Amino acid sequence: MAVIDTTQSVLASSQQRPPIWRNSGVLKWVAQIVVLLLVLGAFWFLGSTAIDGLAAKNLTPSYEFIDGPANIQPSEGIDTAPSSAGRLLWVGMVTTLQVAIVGVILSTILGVLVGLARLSNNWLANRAASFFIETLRNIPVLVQIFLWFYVMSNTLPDLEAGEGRRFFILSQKGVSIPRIFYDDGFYQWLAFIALGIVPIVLARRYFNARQAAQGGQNLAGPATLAILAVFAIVGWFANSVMSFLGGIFGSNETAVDRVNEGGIAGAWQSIPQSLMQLLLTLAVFGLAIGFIIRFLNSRRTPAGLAKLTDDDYFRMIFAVVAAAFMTLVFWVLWPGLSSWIINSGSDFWGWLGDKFGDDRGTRPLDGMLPTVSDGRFANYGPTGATLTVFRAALLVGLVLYTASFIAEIVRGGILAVAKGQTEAAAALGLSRSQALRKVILPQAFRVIMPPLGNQYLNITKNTSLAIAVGLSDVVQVGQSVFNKNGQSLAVFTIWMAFFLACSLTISVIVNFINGRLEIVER
Amino acid sequence: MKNTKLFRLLAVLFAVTLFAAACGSSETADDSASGDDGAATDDSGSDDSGSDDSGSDDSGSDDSGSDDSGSDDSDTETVDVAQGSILAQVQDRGTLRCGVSGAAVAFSFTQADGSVTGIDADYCRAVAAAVLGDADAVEFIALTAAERFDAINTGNVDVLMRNSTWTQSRDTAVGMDFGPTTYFDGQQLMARASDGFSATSDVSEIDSAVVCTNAGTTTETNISELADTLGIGITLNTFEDFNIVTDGFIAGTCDVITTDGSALVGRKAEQQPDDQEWVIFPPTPISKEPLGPVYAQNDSQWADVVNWTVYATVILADEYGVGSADVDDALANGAPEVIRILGGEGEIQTAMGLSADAFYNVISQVGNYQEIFDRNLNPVGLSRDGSANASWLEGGLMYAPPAR
Amino acid sequence: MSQDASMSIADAGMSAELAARDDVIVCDGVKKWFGDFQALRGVDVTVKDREVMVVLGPSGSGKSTLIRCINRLEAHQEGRIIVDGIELTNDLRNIDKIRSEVGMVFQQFNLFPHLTVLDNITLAPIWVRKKARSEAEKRAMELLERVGIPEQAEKYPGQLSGGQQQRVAIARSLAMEPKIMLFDEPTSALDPEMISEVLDVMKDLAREGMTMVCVTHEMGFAREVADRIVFMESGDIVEVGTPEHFFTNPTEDRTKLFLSQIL
Amino acid sequence: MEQGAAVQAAAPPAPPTVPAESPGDWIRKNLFSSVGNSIVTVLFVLIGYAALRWLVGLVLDEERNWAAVWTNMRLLFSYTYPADQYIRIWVSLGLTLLMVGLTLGAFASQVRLSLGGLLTRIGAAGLALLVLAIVHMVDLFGLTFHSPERPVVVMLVVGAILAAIGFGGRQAVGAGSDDERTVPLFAVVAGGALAFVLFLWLVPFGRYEAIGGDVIAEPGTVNFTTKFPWTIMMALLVGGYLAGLAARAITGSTAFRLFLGLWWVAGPAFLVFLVLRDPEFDWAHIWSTDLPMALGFAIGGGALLYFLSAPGRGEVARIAGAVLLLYAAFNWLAAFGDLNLPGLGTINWQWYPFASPPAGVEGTSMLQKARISFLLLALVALIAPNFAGELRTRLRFVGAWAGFMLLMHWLITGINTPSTVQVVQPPFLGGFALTLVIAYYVMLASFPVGMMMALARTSKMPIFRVLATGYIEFVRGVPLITVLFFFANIVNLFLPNGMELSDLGAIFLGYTLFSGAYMAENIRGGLQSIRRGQFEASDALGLTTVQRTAFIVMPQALRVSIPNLVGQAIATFKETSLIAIIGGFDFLRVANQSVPSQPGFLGQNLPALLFISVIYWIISYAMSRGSRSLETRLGVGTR
Repeated sequence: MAVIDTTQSVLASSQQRPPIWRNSGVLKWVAQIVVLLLVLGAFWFLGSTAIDGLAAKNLTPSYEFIDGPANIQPSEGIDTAPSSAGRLLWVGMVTTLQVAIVGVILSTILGVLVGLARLSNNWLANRAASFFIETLRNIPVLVQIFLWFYVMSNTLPDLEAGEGRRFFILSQKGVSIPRIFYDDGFYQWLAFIALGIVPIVLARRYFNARQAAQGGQNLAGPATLAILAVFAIVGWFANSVMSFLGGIFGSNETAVDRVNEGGIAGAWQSIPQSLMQLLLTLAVFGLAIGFIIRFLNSRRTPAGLAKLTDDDYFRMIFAVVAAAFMTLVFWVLWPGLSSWIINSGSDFWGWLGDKFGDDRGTRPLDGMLPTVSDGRFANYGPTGATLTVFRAALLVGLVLYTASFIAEIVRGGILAVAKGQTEAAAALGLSRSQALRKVILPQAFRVIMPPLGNQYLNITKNTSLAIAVGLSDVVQVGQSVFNKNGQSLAVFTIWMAFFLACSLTISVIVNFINGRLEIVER
Repeated sequence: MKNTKLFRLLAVLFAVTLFAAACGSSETADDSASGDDGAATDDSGSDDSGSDDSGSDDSGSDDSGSDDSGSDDSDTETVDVAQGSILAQVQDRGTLRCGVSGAAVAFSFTQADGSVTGIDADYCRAVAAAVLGDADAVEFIALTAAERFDAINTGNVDVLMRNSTWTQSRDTAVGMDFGPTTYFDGQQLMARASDGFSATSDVSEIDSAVVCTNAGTTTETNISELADTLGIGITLNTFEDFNIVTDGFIAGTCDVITTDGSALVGRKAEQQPDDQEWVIFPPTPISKEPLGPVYAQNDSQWADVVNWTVYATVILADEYGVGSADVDDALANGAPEVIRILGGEGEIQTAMGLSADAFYNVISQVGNYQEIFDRNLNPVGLSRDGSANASWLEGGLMYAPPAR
Repeated sequence: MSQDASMSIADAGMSAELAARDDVIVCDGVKKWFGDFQALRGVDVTVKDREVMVVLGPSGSGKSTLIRCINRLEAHQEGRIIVDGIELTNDLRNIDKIRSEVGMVFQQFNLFPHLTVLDNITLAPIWVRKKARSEAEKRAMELLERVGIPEQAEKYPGQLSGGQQQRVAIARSLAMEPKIMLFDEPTSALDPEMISEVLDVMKDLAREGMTMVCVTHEMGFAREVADRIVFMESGDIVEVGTPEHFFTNPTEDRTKLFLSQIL
Repeated sequence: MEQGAAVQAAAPPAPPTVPAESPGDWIRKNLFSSVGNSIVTVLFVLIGYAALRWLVGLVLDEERNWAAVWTNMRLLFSYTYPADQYIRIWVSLGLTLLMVGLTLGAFASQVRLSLGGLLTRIGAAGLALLVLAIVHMVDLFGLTFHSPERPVVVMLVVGAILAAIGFGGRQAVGAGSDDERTVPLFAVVAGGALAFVLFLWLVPFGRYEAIGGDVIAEPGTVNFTTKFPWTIMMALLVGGYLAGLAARAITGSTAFRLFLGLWWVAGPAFLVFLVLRDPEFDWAHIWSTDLPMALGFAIGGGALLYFLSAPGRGEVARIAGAVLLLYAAFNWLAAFGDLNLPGLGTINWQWYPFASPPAGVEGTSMLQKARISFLLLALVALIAPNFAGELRTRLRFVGAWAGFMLLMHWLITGINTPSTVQVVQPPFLGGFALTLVIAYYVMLASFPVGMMMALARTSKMPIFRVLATGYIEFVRGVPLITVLFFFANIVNLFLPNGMELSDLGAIFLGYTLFSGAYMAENIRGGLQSIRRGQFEASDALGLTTVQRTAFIVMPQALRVSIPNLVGQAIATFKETSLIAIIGGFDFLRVANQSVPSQPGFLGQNLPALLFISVIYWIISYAMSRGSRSLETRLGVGTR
């Protein structure tokens, strides 16, 4: 019985908590909270120092310069005479995105080709690809961009005045190719094509069911294409029937007019700011509560709610704190956000309504051949799509550099597919191309995708090197802006927001594709 | 028992550590107070009181690499500009920190042997010769267009000789003072004769041209304002580096380039390809670009030193023709004003806080204005004759107040 | 009342001699969740001094989780575990004490691949027990002799066979001079011809009077060495008894089903 | 056949030898095996011809003034480092080469290179030169033939000699026996060094000098200025290699490797701050302050640590560490001077004797290195119980602390002491030297940042995880150039009054924080590859978290992440070129701005850019090859 007594006494005595300095549960949180406070304190301290220092220099951070004059004119872009600094930054952002998107496409194509050549049986192709990869990836991309600029401007032929109406003109001022642009009827056309979704869904359902029942070829794919084609062709001529949407969307007028004109834009405009704030608050708290409910559900067992760990509680508290912080932002820190959402939402619908206006409805798309101006200076006319030498140097530098990495990724991905897979495919009687399409590439793609996403991120970030060749991307125009007005901190936050948004978008896309490719396994 | 003894020993040692830290600091403070070391400015941190760590020039930050990330803050330093005149700081330090461009032809550029030459570099040397008696006691701090004025405000450089234009806003709002102009420049444009340009062409003829210039300067604003006024459309490309501008012009990527006339003349003299005929226009520059020294505001003692260094070279060049070769002779039997300037009497210079022979050193080690001009600007094809940089005696603008 | 009831289940199948010994491990209503999965549903069990207890059960029944909770590799969420008179709580001192008193052998050996066999064994004595290196190495060599592979001391784990690796793992645990040894399916990852060399070491240990809790599928070992056998299913203890009782005359249907499948 | 030297360890069995085949067979098999293959071959011949012709034309164009590069070698590599102090650069380079030799000798002594492969490579290089020269002379599309200019003739001759040596030697050695005929790495290193020295002694270079814009060439003078130093350098390299072999045999590898490791971490700091900068030490100050303080921290702190690292003092150490940490934090707070709390008034630190005095007031203030030392002491005291043990263990721990303190104090003193080397244009290093120094220190400093962040991100503690994830993802989402802009232009606004980061300091800090995030991701990959069993076994043995991390987890994780870390190092090296954009005189900026601004070489950007590309390429390529062979040796890729 004595034994039982000791156990009992331990059971009784252990009810008291261990002292704080050796309670792992407490210490863990003390350490975390201390570090959190230090980090927040450091941010607060540095931030207040910066704001004080800037105020002393009459440079209190503000975003008012966005509506101020641009002061500078971008060398190229969607608008070379922007009306405000905000517009100027927007032009820079569009240029960045253009370069990034074109760079991603071109470097993927080139990289895949080089990667395949690297795997080729042909000695020469193999060596050439290897040379390409090893040379380009070991030289800094900035040096390459400079090199390409000097090389291009030193070797390309002069542009002759009066040359016109060719499909392709290459000169030291860049390259010009035919331009295809959307015309007035474009949006109606898109809306018309969107109508086709209904028959497409029906057709797909029908053909899928038929194949499930009777077997044989699944015609869902061809049928989708055919229906799309029909709607596109009919819509090309009949797109103006969609212009009634203009009245629904509203008009692109001033705020007061919009409310009077009605439509979605008007309705949007008449939302009071406090209502928008309330809606946003409800939305974030809804999200937080939804998260907590879903989380708790995932912890619910037939035997009742599972015991939650510290980490579990942290997640829930974090959700509520985040929602509370956002509420603070909506109501106190940045009340203008709500009116900005109202205005830009209204702007968007108004803009859309304008695109569907009654007087529109001509050809959706149009094209023009490049021309060269006849004046004193030989310059490309506005008709063609022109790639200036500056942009070309950046693009070529980025594409070649990135392609050399992509080639290695592609090669590695294909080599990573085990040899057994090829053999198994052959043993099943698949042809070489079938094996490649149905067995090797899907698996290789799975290996390739994550590092490829990283390269896309890199190319987007490296567009910022445009500053080296004077191309007006968001970093270059941003730098000009803060050189003029001293609002470096504000411009910096705009850069950060823009690039983080780009990065986030790319990772979302890559993760989505990755999720689709994921092999189901335990 | 043995253990407790050990603890006591430890306690004593620990106390010693604390004292060492404390004592060290007070001695440091004494050092700087005694003034042989001028702890006021950043580079003088020979006393390693961490709060005035290394200067900006000696990559003082790299210590973080040697220990760990925790000590990143050791890169910090104090800049205490408020203490005394820059003149005293420069004399304490023994070197002049002079902001230059480092890549401006004829103004300041780095030679293959590591030396810096150009008219701006020579004026840095002149100030050093006046203040320190040694024209070579200069540290040239190369600055980009964007960072140059901050360097003045933070005291990173004592004087800025970086072909900087004297403008109202810079003089007032940005918080600097400008010295006498050492070179009267003006923005001009350069185009090709094959495009139908001549030296007398008008700016309005560049309609629809691709115009290239360098970023972060007044030239960028000038040309776009002018284009607006004239109602012509141009495409404006701006670059950090003027080499790209010139290269684009040679290749034809740029139809017209624009910057200060002096730079255009220099580039034209050196880089014009055989088959292109470059012309600089319009005859009257589109802007006034008086270039000269820049220094921090509200330090009149330092301002006097820099200004009179410039005036001394101007007076002796244009009015008396005394150069580095005949300076000794002039000191012995020159005009009274020359002797005064060269320190024959002495009070004028010592009243400024300089040694009596300050300007003698300038002339003998660097030369007079004519010599500086000939040495740096003649080789790139620029001449004083008939320009604003000629002496007032010959109808130019180079004029110095009397020295008496 | 409930306390009494639980004690009766926990102490079932004990001989009078065994019941008279000290409690070394007491589990009282231990519950454990992994997310929404409940691995232990209130386990009550007591292990006595110098007792060898074998835990049986189908996979996923919570056997491993139970002994990992005893070593606090997993923190239990409800109920209490008392090891050698010390309760397992957040108290760092208690956790340290228990870990250095309880040795554990894993199914996958978990030797440190970047250290030699000798370093594997001496690491914890030096850094946890604060022993001198020379002393620790001497002890390590003795242990290697005992498990029969002194000649492998300078090799890396990757150069040894599975059975040798598991014996090193046992030596590594013994180097801490534990009062209790936990075995988590020590032979499951081994080739059949290597199982006996590990079991022999374990039997020696049992004979020397080590308190042991073994999760294993080796029925022969269980029958020969165990003082008591615990049968678990779905996070509950279904049946506790002596080997004779368990193998010859199990009371619960689920135990019978399990035995019929495995034997 | 890979380019460059094929490093082949002697240990793994070589593939069976392939019987020799005739060139015709080879061509048929590798170039024209099928119709498609033939088309590809023809296509690549045409593309290759056009590309090579264009490339050679670019280099040999008469508009390229290559004197811009040769004349500015000094500027490119060391910027304005004074010529009369050049012995310091030679000493640094010599020491570095010596250590390279030692390291090669100690770590790669087993490596043998295939003789046949080596000769084939030499021959191929010669052949490539010949092909380039011919491609330049023959215009296939216009069907014309250029008579060769002087450089082309040189190319032809050198190419022919190399091809003769390579292929002739290959024939002499005999085909198909590559795996038996190997040469030790030593022979290759020594041979290369010898060839280089012979080249310097036999080929007369001209010394170029730009004076007042005119380029003056004096034939035959470069030899006299550089052939002696370079001969010594090469002798040091080879001698170091031999010494490395010997030392490895005598001392046993562990101690020697520790020495080498310490050198590669701390040595460059010695070279840069003590040899190249040559601080003008104020000895009175050092005797009165610096040395006592360093000793005080080393001995006093060491004694404290000795006390705390006794077994069973875990809780004492935790409390002592916390108190010290508070004190260190307080010191930092007091260092910033008066603290303005909006709405709460001002906190005045003046009652504290070591607070920074307000601007313009004389007073005492704690030395920065004392503040750093207190902080470090606090952190080390917190982890001291993890390294407790018997006497020798404790002494080793205390010894490491004392050594580290002395080293740190000495370095900080050295760094903060002004240089005796007067440079015309600060910073005292520029060009390639600056690129190397920045890259090296960023790699070194971002390592602990990355390690901490990786540990925090994989930690079970949610706040650490959130903070680390936020930091890593934020940094990885933005371009380096914007981070550098921030640190070069804006960061000083964030620092309290009286503190300022120097330009290079700011660049270094920003780049380190940037690189640290990528480093963290690489290390995290290694951490995640460690199986759970390793953690459980460590826990079951009673190791603490710190011990587990230091002894079990990190060694394995780092080994796995070596290839990625080297990749990161290469990226760091290449991306230092971005410093040129924000105004640092690194390799790129000197080549792209300083050189083409000299009157004699106005606009000669291309030669300088091509030249630095080659240098960048050599370094990056060598690093990636080295990493690949390391990978093979560690067996990372072959699991």
